[in-house]
Amino acid sequence: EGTACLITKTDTNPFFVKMKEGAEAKAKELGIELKAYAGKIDGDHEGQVAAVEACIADGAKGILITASDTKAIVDAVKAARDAGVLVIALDTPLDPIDAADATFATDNFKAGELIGQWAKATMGDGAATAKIALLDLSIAQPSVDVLRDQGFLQGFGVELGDPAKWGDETDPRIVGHEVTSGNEEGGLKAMETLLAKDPEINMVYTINEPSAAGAYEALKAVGREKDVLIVSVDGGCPGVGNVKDGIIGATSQQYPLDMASKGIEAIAAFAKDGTKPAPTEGKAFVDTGVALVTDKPAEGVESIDTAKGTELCWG
Amino acid sequence: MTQEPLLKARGLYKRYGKVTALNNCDFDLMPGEILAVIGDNGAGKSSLIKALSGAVQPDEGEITLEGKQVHFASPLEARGHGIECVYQTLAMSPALSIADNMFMGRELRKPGIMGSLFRQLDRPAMEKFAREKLTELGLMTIQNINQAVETLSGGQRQGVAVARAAAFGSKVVILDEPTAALGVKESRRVLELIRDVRSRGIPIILISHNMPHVFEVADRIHIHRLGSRLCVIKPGDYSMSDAVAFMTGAKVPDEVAEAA
Amino acid sequence: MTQEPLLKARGLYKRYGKVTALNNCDFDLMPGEILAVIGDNGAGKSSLIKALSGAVQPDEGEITLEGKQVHFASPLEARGHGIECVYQTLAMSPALSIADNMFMGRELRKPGIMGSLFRQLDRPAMEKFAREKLTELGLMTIQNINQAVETLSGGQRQGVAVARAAAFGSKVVILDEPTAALGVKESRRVLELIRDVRSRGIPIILISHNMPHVFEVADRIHIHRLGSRLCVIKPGDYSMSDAVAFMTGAKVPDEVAEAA
Amino acid sequence: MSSDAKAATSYEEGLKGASESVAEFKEKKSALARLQHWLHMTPSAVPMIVLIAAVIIFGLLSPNFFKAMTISTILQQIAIVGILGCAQSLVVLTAGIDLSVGAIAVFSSVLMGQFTFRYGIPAPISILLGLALGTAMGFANGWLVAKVKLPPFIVTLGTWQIILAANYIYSANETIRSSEIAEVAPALQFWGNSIQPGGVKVLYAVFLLIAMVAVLSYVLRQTAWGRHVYAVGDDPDAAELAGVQTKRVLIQVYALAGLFCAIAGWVMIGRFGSVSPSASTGQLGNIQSITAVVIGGISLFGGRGSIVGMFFGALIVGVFEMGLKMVGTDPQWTFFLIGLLIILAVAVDQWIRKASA
Amino acid sequence: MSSDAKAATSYEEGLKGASESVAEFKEKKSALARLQHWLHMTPSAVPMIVLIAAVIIFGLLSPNFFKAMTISTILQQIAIVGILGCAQSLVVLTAGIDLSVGAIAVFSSVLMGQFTFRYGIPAPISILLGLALGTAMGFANGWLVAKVKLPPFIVTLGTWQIILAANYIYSANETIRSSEIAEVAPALQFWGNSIQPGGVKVLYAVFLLIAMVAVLSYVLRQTAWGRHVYAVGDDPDAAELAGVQTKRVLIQVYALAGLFCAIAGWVMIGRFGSVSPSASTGQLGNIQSITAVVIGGISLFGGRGSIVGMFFGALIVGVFEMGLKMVGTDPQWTFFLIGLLIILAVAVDQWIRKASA
Ligand SMILES: Nc1ncnc2c1ncn2[C@@H]1O[C@H](COP(=O)(O)OP(=O)(O)OP(=O)(O)O)[C@@H](O)[C@H]1O
Ligand SMILES: Nc1ncnc2c1ncn2[C@@H]1O[C@H](COP(=O)(O)OP(=O)(O)OP(=O)(O)O)[C@@H](O)[C@H]1O
Ligand SMILES: O[C@@H]1[C@H](O)[C@H](O)CO[C@H]1O
Ligand SMILES: [Mg+2]
Ligand SMILES: [Mg+2]
Repeated sequence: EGTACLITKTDTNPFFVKMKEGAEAKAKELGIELKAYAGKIDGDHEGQVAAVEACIADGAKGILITASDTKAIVDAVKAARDAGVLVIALDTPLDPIDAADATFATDNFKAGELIGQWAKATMGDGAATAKIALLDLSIAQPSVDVLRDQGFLQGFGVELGDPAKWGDETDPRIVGHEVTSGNEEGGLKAMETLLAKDPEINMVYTINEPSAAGAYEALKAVGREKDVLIVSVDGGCPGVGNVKDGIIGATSQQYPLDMASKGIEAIAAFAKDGTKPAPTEGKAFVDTGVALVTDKPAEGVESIDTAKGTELCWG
Repeated sequence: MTQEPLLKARGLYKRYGKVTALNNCDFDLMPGEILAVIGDNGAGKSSLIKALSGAVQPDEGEITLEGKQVHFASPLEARGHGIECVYQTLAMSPALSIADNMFMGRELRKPGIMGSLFRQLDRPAMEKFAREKLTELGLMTIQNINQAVETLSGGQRQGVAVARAAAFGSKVVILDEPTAALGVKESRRVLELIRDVRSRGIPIILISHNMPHVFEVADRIHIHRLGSRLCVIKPGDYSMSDAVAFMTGAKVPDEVAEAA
Repeated sequence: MTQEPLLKARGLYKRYGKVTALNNCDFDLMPGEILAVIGDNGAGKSSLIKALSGAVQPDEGEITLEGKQVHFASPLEARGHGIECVYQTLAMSPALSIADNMFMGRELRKPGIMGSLFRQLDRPAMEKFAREKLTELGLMTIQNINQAVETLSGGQRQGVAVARAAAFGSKVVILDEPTAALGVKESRRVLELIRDVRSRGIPIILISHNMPHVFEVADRIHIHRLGSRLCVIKPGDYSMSDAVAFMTGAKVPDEVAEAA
Repeated sequence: MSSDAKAATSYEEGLKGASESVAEFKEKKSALARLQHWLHMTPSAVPMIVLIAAVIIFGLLSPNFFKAMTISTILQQIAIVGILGCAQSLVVLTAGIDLSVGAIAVFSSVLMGQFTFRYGIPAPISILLGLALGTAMGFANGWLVAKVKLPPFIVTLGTWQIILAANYIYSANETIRSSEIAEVAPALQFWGNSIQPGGVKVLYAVFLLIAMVAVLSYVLRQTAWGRHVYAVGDDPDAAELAGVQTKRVLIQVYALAGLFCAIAGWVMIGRFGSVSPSASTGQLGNIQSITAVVIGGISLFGGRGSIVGMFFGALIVGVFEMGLKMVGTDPQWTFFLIGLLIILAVAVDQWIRKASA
Repeated sequence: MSSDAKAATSYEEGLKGASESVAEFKEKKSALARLQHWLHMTPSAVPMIVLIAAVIIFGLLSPNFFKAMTISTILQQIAIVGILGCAQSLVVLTAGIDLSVGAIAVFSSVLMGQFTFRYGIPAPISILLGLALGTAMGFANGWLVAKVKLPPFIVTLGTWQIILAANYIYSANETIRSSEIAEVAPALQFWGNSIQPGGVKVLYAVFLLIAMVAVLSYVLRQTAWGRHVYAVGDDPDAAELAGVQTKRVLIQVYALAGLFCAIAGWVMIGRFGSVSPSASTGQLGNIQSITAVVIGGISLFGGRGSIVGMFFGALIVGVFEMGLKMVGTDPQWTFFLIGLLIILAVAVDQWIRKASA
């Protein structure tokens, strides 16, 4: 009994849409009313603050939130908790992480690191002379954007500058960074631009699978799709399909449905008797896990194949 | 008067918030006549002809054209009935050229396939026509026929508007102070033009503050005061001085005085 | 003429692309006189006074005020030198009220702290003043003094502009066709006003197409033709008919004929 | 030959005895007519009617809507848009548009925060510096519009990008945490304080907004400068010819808008606690404030409308958003319905105006 | 008493023999004067000069810039903005603004895709349906603007939200993958085909854009309808009084804009391969197209400017973006510099215009 709120970064990225569907299904099962909110654009923490306020005004029992700005949202979360609402961070940990009652999230740095390691191993000797394009999310550099980018570079063996931001590395293998808004259109344009800058690019990191699909179109247009390695993050069903078709080399899969359903369960439990979920052993949050999906496993990097990936994919 | 008015109005009212522009106003235009409308500034002359030509909708009252009651929702509808009007504000598109404005809404197209299929404008023809009409009005100072109307002098601009109405009016031509900005020569030409149009059998409503001109060309004079028709006089029956006295309230015409 | 002109221009040129508006034009205004400027439509009269009042910058030529060369980058600068102008386009803010327009740029403030510290406008005073000025001009049809200027009749609007210039001009008052839209009564009042202003010792430049009015009030008449000054005449020396003939090119004045 | 001129105007003798009283007509005095007339004279009241109708409808639809807390939440949610709306109103009244309002607000808040935390400048001085720099950014806009005569859309599109990028670069995308600010520089969070009459929290920011609207409304209606702002927007050539210093007014307007944006930036710190360079106001503040302005009945062509209308415009949007969130569920449907309601609100507004014309 | 009237105008005798020739003055004929005059008459050439200068400067700064491939990439990158710019130009010429262009484009592309893949409708018919529905969306805008008389900004702000939300709801945020489309419905990807003269790829989409600009330019200058569009934007009351069916023209303009947007949606499929409801064009298409329109010299107040100017405007932005990215490194700095260059471009444009006035 009672209502729960789900507040996502946006309601346009399929990732969040599926997360919402997972939460809805679980809420129905447990007899909870779910109200969903979203920011207008990625990074819209102000919209999220307004949503938290609406949830408090509406007397919600618990809030699930994928924070757009991990620090800026903290006050609003505190106000909710002070009002007796259980707040669980999904997908993205808050900063500090204990600002929320609990966190169910992917380790985004690790997600990046996995594809970086895989790419390095797959390129072998070529990795030393690789020409890398990085297709990031936005110039506001939200935390997922930075964590994945920096994780990838670290995994690939590039020395990081300030790990809190991308773009300050000096490794000559990096051709450039472009932003994509995380969709096909942005991925395509960014790739075209970087190709104009250096037509020899042979390694492409992408923030997520839609931008990877866009990058692939740009490569195909100049006939280079066969000799460029693309890696990505997310593990959505179309993304895994693209891995299977050889469009993406490898992707790090996340489990948003898990996050959502676990979150709803926690709220149900809290509503019943006030218990709060405990974090994963040795971590400050409940790690919902990340797995590398590829059909070309590389030595020393644990992975699952696309058959398994398709089984686990979200939407 | 056994003849029926061509255009007739009865009991028109128009109010703008606190302001009354038309106050139980009547109006009659006979076929083939030049009817002048005179009155003080702000008496409601422009409001009257705007109501007659569909540019504003009166709050009350009725209008009949050739005996049939009409209701014009827009100037275009009035024009569809052959009523052509030069408004005091001239109604021109400032950034467009003289020819564009003159032919607005009735452009000429190129002969042959360019015109019928590709709907191309016949600019040379339109420009030639425009130049001719302006020359008829004595506007010889327009050096560039492609000039944007907003760059014309006040009088040139008014000339273009008058030329347009005179060239295209078919049933009634309404001119709201057509010579206000015109020079001596150009004004004289407009008077000639008005007579010309009448000689084609088309009646004309002429609003003007120029008494000598009004008394020279008008067949009848509608005197407007405080939002309604005070009286209608014939130029032969009264002097200009009388007319001025009536419209400014210095004297009351006999009919009205009797009626009161 | 031993007296020095108050306002003088020599060799003014103004071209707009293909069009020539001023073509080596000279000009002289004597202290305390009423100088009429007449000419065909498009002759360049408005361009001339715009150049004199800083509203346009001439391409060539020089202007002197009280013997000192001046260069007005904007009408505001000219006004700073006491030159007040009613432009043919009237220069009013359509959505603002009559009083707002009349006092634009020289608003009255409330007495006491409300005015000095809080800078509050003295609306009642401004409205009273505006009503008085309009009554002086015989504009009795303005029912609502808070009416937006865009809703005024053509003549009412012009009246407001004229009232403004007459009330505030201090050194030179320029009127570009001030009576074009005015009725008989209102025009007469403007002529009286012009004489009034002159009697305060302020010279006036009056552009008009109304020959009887020009010949009635002007001390000298500047005849403009094809972008420059053709000649200057005194109303006593020539008939109106002569003046019309000069400005339309029907006759050439003796001085010019001799010079040629 | 003044005599033939005299003869030519001899008919003017008829003027003797002309009426000298101001025209008057009897007025209709019915209640409806008086309501009509009042609306005609007070167009900013029209959005208010729409607003009241919306509040009543949402109150009927959602039981929680009529709680004092909901109303106070709505007010605090529109505080920032409302202040940006004040800035935007000024600019739009001059027939301009300011796309950079949100960016100036966010960058100013970042500057205030970084000055304090990076360089250790005392908070009050950082705030003053932030306000000054926001004003300077607005001044730059105004200078480009007035002196270089560039279209406001282009100028502020450019400065929007420039300021946002500068904001990210300067801040290194770093958010300053609320707890740190509360400890070191509470002045930054001043507008986040509240009074709690009867347990309902009302932020200082809300009072600030109301005060700003009141003062601006006075300035625009009751001072010469305010009239000049309208004149510049109505017809800049006419205003210039009539002796208004249009350039100076334009520059002042944009600079003042910059100052208001910087104030909004300061308020943002109070409202959100933290200082975040990626605040979405930077991206969306312009469209949100323009929406408030237009719904409030200010013409984008300049010279017409009132700041009070803008305030109701912002409130209408705030009420719709909150109301739909409380009634509905799915965010996309909420967006959909907000779109619909905005059109409807303005259609109703238009209809009332027509009826009262 | 026509005789005293005659007497009053007796001075008109002076008119006998008045000159009957059109005024003429001798012209200056220097080369500079002729260039000035040409620019005065052809204002759309001014952005072209700015464009050429930009190309030369970037060519000097970056060795790769002058390669045919870079140029063809720029052209293909502006194809969609350019087509949306055609739609936007029409609307802006009528003194309107269309914030929904990008949303209509994206939704139309989604409709075309889903019709084919969800219901199995043959691709050509899906395309026609998509075009028809895009036109209908534009028509709805036009109807609200012309008939209900709502401000275009509000109408299209509302429909922007409505259409985008409908787009997400209808598509369930699902992307249709490029490989599937290539297999099942290649017609959807038609505009992504290319010719390769001398190895340089030029998309069909680029030719489409150029053709659309050429045709629209003809229509606007050489047909009555085109003149009416200008007249409506210039002064709607005057146009109405002069006999233009302003409402009909407005509705036609918005509907046509909707059609163009739907065409842009079709082109998007060809260009991006896939059909994605979250394409950034949905959010940014409006501001991008308005930018092209304004840089190209079309006045946001309506009635002034040309479609060819818009084309150069789009090219200028495309060249700046590509050039800066090739020269510079950091996206944040690129963003910063684009803002600066846009202002600079328009300032130079303004300066040339002034010199040629
Ligand atoms: N839209 C409007 N709103 C308010 N008042 C108006 C409006 N239009 C006209 N009026 C008023 O109606 C009255 C009549 O105006 P109208 O234009 O008909 O006068 P007119 O006789 O043509 O005067 P003029 O000779 O000066 O042109 C005036 O007092 C005017 O101020
Ligand atoms: N901005 C401009 N661009 C092009 N031509 C112009 C411009 N302004 C004025 N002209 C032209 O300059 C000439 C002189 O115009 P001006 O307005 O000075 O005439 P005017 O003597 O005042 O005429 P009127 O008696 O009709 O008011 C006209 O041919 C006019 O078309
Ligand atoms: O984790 C999610 C998804 O990966 C999405 O693609 C981008 O936003 C992130 O927060
Ligand atoms: Mg009138
Ligand atoms: Mg003139």
